[in-house]
Amino acid sequence: MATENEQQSGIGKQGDADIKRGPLERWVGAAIKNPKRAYRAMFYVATVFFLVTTLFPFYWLLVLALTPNNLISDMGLLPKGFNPEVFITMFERVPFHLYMFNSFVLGLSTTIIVLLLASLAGYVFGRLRFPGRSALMLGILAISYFPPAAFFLPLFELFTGGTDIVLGPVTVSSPDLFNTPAPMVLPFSALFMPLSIFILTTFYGQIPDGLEDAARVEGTTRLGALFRVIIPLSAPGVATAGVLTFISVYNEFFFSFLMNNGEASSWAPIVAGILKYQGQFDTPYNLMAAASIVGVLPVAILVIVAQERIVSGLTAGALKE
Amino acid sequence: ISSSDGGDGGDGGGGSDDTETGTPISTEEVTEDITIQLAGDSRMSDNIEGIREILYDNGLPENITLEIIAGSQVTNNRQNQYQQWLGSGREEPTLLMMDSGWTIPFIARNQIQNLSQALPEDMISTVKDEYFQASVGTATGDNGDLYGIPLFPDFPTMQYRKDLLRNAGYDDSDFETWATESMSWEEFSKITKEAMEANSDIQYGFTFQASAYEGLSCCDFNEFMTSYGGAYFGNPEENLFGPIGDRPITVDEEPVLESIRMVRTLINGEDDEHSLDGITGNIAPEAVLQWTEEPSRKPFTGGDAIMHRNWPYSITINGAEDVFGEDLGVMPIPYGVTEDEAQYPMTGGPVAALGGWHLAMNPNAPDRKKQAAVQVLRAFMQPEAALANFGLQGWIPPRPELLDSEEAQEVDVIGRYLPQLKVAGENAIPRPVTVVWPQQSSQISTAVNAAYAGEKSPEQAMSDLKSTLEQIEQSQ
Amino acid sequence: MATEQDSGDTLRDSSRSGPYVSAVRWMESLSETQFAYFLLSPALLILLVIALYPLIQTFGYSLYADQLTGSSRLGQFVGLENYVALFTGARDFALPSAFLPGFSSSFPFVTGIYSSALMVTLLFTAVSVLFETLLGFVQALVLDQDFRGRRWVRVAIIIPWAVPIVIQGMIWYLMFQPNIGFLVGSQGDPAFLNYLGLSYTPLRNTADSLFLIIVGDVWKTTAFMALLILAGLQSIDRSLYDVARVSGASNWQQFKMITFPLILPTVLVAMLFRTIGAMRVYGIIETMAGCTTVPSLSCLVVTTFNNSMYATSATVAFVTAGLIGIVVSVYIFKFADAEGGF
Amino acid sequence: MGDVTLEHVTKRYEDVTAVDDMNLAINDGEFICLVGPSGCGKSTTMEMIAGLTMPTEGEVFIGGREVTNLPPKDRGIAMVFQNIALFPHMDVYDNISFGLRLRKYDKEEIDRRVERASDIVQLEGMLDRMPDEMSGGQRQRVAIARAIVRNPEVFLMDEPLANLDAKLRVHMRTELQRLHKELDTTIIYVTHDQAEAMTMSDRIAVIDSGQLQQIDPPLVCYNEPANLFVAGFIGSPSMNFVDGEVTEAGFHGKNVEVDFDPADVGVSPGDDVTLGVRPEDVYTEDEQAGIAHPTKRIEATTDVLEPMGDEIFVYLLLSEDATTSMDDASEGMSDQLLMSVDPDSSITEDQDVSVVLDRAKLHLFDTETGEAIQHGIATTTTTSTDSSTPAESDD
Amino acid sequence: MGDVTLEHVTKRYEDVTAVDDMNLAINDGEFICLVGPSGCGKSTTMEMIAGLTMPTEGEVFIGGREVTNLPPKDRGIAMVFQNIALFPHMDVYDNISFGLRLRKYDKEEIDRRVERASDIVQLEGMLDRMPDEMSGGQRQRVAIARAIVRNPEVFLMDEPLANLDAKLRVHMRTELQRLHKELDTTIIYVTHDQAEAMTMSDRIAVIDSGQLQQIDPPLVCYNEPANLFVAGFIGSPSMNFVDGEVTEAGFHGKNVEVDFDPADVGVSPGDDVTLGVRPEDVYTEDEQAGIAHPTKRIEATTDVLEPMGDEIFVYLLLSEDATTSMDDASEGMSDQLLMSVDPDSSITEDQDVSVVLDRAKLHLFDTETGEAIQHGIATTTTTSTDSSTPAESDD
Ligand SMILES: Nc1ncnc2c1ncn2[C@@H]1O[C@H](COP(=O)(O)OP(=O)(O)OP(=O)(O)O)[C@@H](O)[C@H]1O
Ligand SMILES: Nc1ncnc2c1ncn2[C@@H]1O[C@H](COP(=O)(O)OP(=O)(O)OP(=O)(O)O)[C@@H](O)[C@H]1O
Ligand SMILES: [Mg+2]
Ligand SMILES: [Mg+2]
Repeated sequence: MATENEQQSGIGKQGDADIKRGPLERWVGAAIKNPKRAYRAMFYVATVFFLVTTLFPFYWLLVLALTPNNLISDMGLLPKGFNPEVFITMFERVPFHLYMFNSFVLGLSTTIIVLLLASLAGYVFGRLRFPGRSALMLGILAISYFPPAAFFLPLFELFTGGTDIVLGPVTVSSPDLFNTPAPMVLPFSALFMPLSIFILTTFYGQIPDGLEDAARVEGTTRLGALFRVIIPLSAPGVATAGVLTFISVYNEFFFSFLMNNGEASSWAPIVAGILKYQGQFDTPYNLMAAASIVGVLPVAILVIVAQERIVSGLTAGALKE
Repeated sequence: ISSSDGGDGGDGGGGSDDTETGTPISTEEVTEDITIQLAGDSRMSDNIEGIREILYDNGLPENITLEIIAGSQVTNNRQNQYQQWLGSGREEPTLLMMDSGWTIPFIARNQIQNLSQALPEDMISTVKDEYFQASVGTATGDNGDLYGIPLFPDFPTMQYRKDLLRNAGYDDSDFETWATESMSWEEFSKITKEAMEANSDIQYGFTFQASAYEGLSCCDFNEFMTSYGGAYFGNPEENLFGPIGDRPITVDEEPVLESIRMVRTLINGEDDEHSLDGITGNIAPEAVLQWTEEPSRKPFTGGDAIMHRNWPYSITINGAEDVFGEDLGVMPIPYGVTEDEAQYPMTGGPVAALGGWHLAMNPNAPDRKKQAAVQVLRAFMQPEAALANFGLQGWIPPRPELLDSEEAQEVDVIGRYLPQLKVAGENAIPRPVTVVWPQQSSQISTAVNAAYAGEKSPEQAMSDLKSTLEQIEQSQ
Repeated sequence: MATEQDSGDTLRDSSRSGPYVSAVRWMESLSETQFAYFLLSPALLILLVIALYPLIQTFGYSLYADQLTGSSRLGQFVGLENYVALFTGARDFALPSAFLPGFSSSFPFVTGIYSSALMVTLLFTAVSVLFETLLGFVQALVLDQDFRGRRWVRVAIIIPWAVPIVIQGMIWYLMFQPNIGFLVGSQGDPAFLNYLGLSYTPLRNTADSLFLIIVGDVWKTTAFMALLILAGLQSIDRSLYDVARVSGASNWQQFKMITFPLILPTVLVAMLFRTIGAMRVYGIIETMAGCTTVPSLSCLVVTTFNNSMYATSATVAFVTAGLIGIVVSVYIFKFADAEGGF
Repeated sequence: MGDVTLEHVTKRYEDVTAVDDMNLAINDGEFICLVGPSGCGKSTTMEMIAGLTMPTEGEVFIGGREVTNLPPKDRGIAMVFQNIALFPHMDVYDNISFGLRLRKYDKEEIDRRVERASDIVQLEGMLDRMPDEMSGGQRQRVAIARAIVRNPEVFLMDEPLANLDAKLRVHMRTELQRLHKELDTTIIYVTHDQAEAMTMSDRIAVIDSGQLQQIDPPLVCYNEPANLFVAGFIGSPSMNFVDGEVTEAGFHGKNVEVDFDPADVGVSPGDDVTLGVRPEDVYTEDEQAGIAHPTKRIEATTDVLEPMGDEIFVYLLLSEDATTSMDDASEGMSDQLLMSVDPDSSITEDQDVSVVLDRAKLHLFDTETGEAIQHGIATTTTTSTDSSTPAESDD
Repeated sequence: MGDVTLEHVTKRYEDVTAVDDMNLAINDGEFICLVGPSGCGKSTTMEMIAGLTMPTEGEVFIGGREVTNLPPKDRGIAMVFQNIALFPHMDVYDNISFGLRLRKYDKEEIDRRVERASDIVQLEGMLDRMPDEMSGGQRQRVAIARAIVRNPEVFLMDEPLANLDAKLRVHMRTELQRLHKELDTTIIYVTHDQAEAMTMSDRIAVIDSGQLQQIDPPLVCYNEPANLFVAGFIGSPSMNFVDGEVTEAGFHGKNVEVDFDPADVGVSPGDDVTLGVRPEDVYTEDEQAGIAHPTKRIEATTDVLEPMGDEIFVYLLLSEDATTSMDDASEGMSDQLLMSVDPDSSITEDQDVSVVLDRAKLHLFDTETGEAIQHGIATTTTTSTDSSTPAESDD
């Protein structure tokens, strides 16, 4: 075909239409012309920039933690004084490890529930076509339009035994779950689920049909294919949904503040623990800062673990198509 | 309990189905072992052993164990928490530590026990007769009944650096005078200015709190205003706690405006468009406009300020040996006009905004627990217990007479400043707490902060505020 | 191969019985629609009880008057009066005060304070979502590279998202607190940012506060974007890049023609939820500058809720949700395009 | 058992009819090849048998049971997918053993079978590779192993050997045939390789545009194609077609004439017919000796020569004005003829040659309908002696 | 220009050496087929030429320029990928026009070219389909169109026709050849189809285990394979091999003897050699007439017959105790011989036959090294008359 001369083709003649490019393209284009080095340099600049901007507030937090509370004023970039005992004091003042444990359990159980239910829903929305799909998705999305306060009162009634449930002839009042994990985990599950459903819908929808077909021919049910093939292949999406959910729960403070009495033994979460340091007027910023640093560690660990999944682009080599 | 079934479309109406909060409680001793939960704060829970000891020493039967739930110290969070607990009729906790600044809305909702009817007469009369009156007022309902036992009051004072003032030529005799005889704002500002000039390395003259928050409307502004003879709702003796919608709104009166001009002068200097004559300017930093207690205290504790208005907790901090020790001076808040010159009773003079906490009882608690709770309350009320708590936790004893006691003077640091506190306590002005106060408070603090910052003229700000407050009053 | 008879793998297989097997068989026999609804049922059930039921109740609340005294939370039935009051400005006194009074009349259906809250919220949303998306995109692209130590860089970039809002508020609050943080000075001793126009009391100044709040939110929430976009990037079949490269695509062209379209659905989901989240912003405002300085829509909901004005709170919540719905519909149309049938 | 029947099966996508009223009866234990041009609906047919695609109309039976709505796992099938579809997150061992693990076979049994299967596909020692670390052919072999490791009633194989080299393909062919014999399963097999279809299958099903054209044993399809389509499709290179007309004397095309009595073959003068002859049935004069019933000589010029090693394809131009267009040679163009000659032949390009056709191997089709009319046109003077009996198989 | 040179190119993955010290010089405008068993490194070689994989060692030159570290886009290549790899989010038109749009061709030019290319691959009317709405073969054709729509210096095509039916494949073959001629580009082409390799390429490069075995014109590879591997690999079915020993009299295998003077062919008595003969060079006695220099008769029994339509493959058992194992026939087993006969042949299964081999078509290999020793063993009495000149091509 096409015997005519193709001027632009061939080695080194790629200088096509530089004129029409926008600044960003030109910038990228320039970086490409000066091979790899410009590109690498750009990359390192970006990396360092992000590292500095994201980590600086943590450094500030560390500065605050190490400075004795009385000296926290007119702060510079270095701690005034050096008071590492604060990391011990913080556990003496408040059983912070218990609060961390509570948050961890709440986060984990919510994440499991959400991932499970949202996986089923994501599979349905991402891979099946059925009447009512769009309406349901919009409905689920709409739930997240509401501020948490809009859910609170009825749920509080429901979870503290204040709602009458009519079961045919008998009417029972709802169980009193105050100070248990349930009145937190359930609302979290419901309120954070829409995000996960949407994430998983997108990811599950992108897995080629061929792989699900192969699994089904090999003898799985549709659900089996979901769990054995689609979910593992969507690992980045699933891990991301999980991390996002977990972190949201870990830090949630509306329901988790009001659905228990704030004691570590009543499943109060980490934020309640941090606020415990605060006195009526005095605020030991150093303790709070130390607690925050400690409190963030489990999430850091979780991210380290989960990222192995997040960065496992796995579809290579699957299909010839 | 059916306190909130409006959503079912039913009996949302006028509050006729109020919970019975007034049944008398048996004062017999409970015989079995019983644990009473008290919703307190983390400071209390840190000191729980000591508190128990105090209570047992003061007649609490050993079979009653007190347990503390350490609620959040972010006070309006705690209020919200209590609203949910009491609003949904939970039985626990039995006793609740309530801010004097928001006990009244709970009374209005019939959510706490009417102690006048439930407690023995002797306890009630002790409170009514012997406690700081301002405190008692904030625990009293429309009907004059008592709903909470003041646990401790809180009064701000003016702290200062004796060492710095000495540099400006003042001496111990002056300090002694100031301790009980308040000075005027004119004098205060002049002295501060002098001290600033005498100590040029000191950054700030006077630090206080003027961020747009509850602390401004309840306290700082309230103090400034009242010290100039102004009031929110006319005569405080009559109108402080109501009747809502049926009282004058007087925030646009001249004394109030003067107090604002005074603050603007302190911050911006005498050539501010709305300065107040006689006040020496430029002694407070603009930063006060975004300071609450702690940020304002930091520079003072850090040695960067001469004068500082704050609550007693900071006296303990600043008077510590490793901070200023004996160099910390304390005096009552300065006045704008004297009591005699003031238009309304309770205004003028060295007023101090009233803070502090009450103990209230959960009406839904089972009778046994209520009985035991009465014992706890009784133990807390003992003068010995109050003094012991003063030592243990820094709770200022709720009865003025106790501030004269020897035991009180022995308390570390703050024991040195009891006369000043007593003056403050006797001149305390409560905030006008009603059910609409939370709404009014945020409008007040915004308006005042804007006026202080010079975004609006004092007249404009206050007349706008007046109409907003009017609407809020009328909405009920 | 394998001549031995194995019964596990034949048609007879389906004649085995047992509750599990028959449950599986029942499930597989459902039509696609039935199967879809069957799988959705647990999620829908929990959403029904934990989300829909309270919303219906709360909507009920919004039809009553506020009641501040007496043990009942609500006053008498007033129908839609609360909504009318809200839109006509008749409820302004009950809400945190206005931001920029000049905007009062710029929205056709909302007046007064509500319009200023709407303004604040929209401004916050537009700016923060824009920056979070852009920065998140770049961060994701950086993290998508293979380089030594990237797992640590990744943690570093994601970790702001893990900071509780209370703490984030504290961090920024202290940084911008005169005499504590170093980012704001005083007249006598201006700090770097003051030269750039930051006031000496930025957290009481609505414009400065909004700016700082946006910066804070971008700092924290960019990670959310980055994480999702990174996941999207990771799911792209790498062989497509080989094809593109051989076809002569420059890096920019690969991005434009392969990467971008393929992660567009993910980006849209991320932006969608970020927009919703931003429209509901509350915590960071409350902890940094306070709702009185920067009243957002959610601020109004929470403030009125905390003031026991449950009916007003419910009303504001529903109006807010409605407004979010309107804003978000933009995405829904986009999403429908990108996904091929939403 | 493993017999598979499609009854009036149709599959329509929005505007495309992929499979059109297909009726197909495959016996238990049979080895059937589906062949047909790209896009004719072979894969779709397989998917419907597997239960992966629901027919728009019609019913599918396996082992006598209606399975139209049965899920794939209950159909007793194993499938090699055209697009291979390995599970990218599993190594080779896990990919192959997937179906066995699902069925909870014990470890040793799985090991044994996987080893056996990987032996057959010559992937020993690669069991712990991930799919993206393998070559295309290796992946395809994993896919085959994954299917043959199980013992289903029916094997569906969609171009399973497409990416394998000739030698391996021959090896796999024998292995599959052995497997077929040993397990006695039904195998439905899609291939584009004529050799595969010819050697392996019991019957070949030729599909065009979603419609079944012919289903018959390989040699029947080759020697007695039911219509023009099958004739042109089976055999590589393709059959030569010459359009023409029936005259009283027999066939009259532009450059080719064949004498016969129209009555003998059931046509009448004036009918438009197409004559078909395979390249190997075109002979040069020198070779003429080998055939019993040659046609008249046809004068031609050689055009392009394609030496294949074991034979040479010679493109003949029949008339002066013919153009070189190898491509259209098989489309009933009367100007060209493809001939296969021995590699030793001394034939060169642009050489004038006379060729004859083997009458016994001529095919006559109705030009309009494409239906076959006659296979093998014996001379009127000679009795039919060809090895294949002429037959009207217009299935 | 488009000449491609690999110098000592090696590619190692962790424990696998995919390409091993490859030296390859491809001239500008040449059409080279890479052939070799599955996994021998063909795709890897292509990827290194394309710049998608970096060689572990060695250098790549295109047009005389070192391009080892040049990105693919600057190499002036177009490629058809073995795994097809269509862009799933683009319709056919967008997929095909991808490279043109990158270069900002104007709309009409793009339209024209896309139409042209889609015509060639016979996808007219499908331009607005999405990849997942197409059959395997259609997708592959899109991939081809995507490459040929551009005019690069070098085309790399990795099994581009694997999923196409025979007829379409023939068509594509001609089209690609035409393209090659018209554009005068270099084409490097991987295929498993012998016919493709034979007909299309200027030279065939035979690769085994990452090492280049022979690169020569197709007929040279066919007739004068450099070694046992090439001999066995090229040609389908494969060449017959008979292991044996050189005696004074010539070749002595278990069932086969060939007389020659060892000195003539450069071997000495006692050497282990392997005799190779292609199936088409095995003749029955009846056919013996056709060849000039037959060997001695070999007695055999026919075993399996594989009719292919245009020929029949006959598996011969040479000794009594031989077992039927078609599979191993080509691996130097002296007990079997594969023969191809005319489809008209009357040969049947289990029939005793005598066969002869064409001496001119015999190949002699060193059993140990596999290197070819001699192609065509003329009798000592006769002067060499074979069409192919014996040559030692041990490249
Ligand atoms: N990423 C990898 N890691 C390890 N080994 C690899 C990788 N990619 C390819 N190989 C190995 O390199 C060898 C050559 O692979 P290549 O794809 O070049 O083979 P090929 O000749 O194209 O085979 P086929 O005809 O099967 O496509 C194979 O043995 C393969 O297993
Ligand atoms: N999802 C779909 N939407 C629309 N048309 C489709 C879809 N899937 C397949 N087709 C069309 O259906 C026809 C049959 O496809 P099928 O895959 O069965 O062909 P095939 O015979 O397997 O071809 P090949 O030999 O190329 O693999 C093709 O024309 C194809 O374009
Ligand atoms: Mg197919
Ligand atoms: Mg390959």
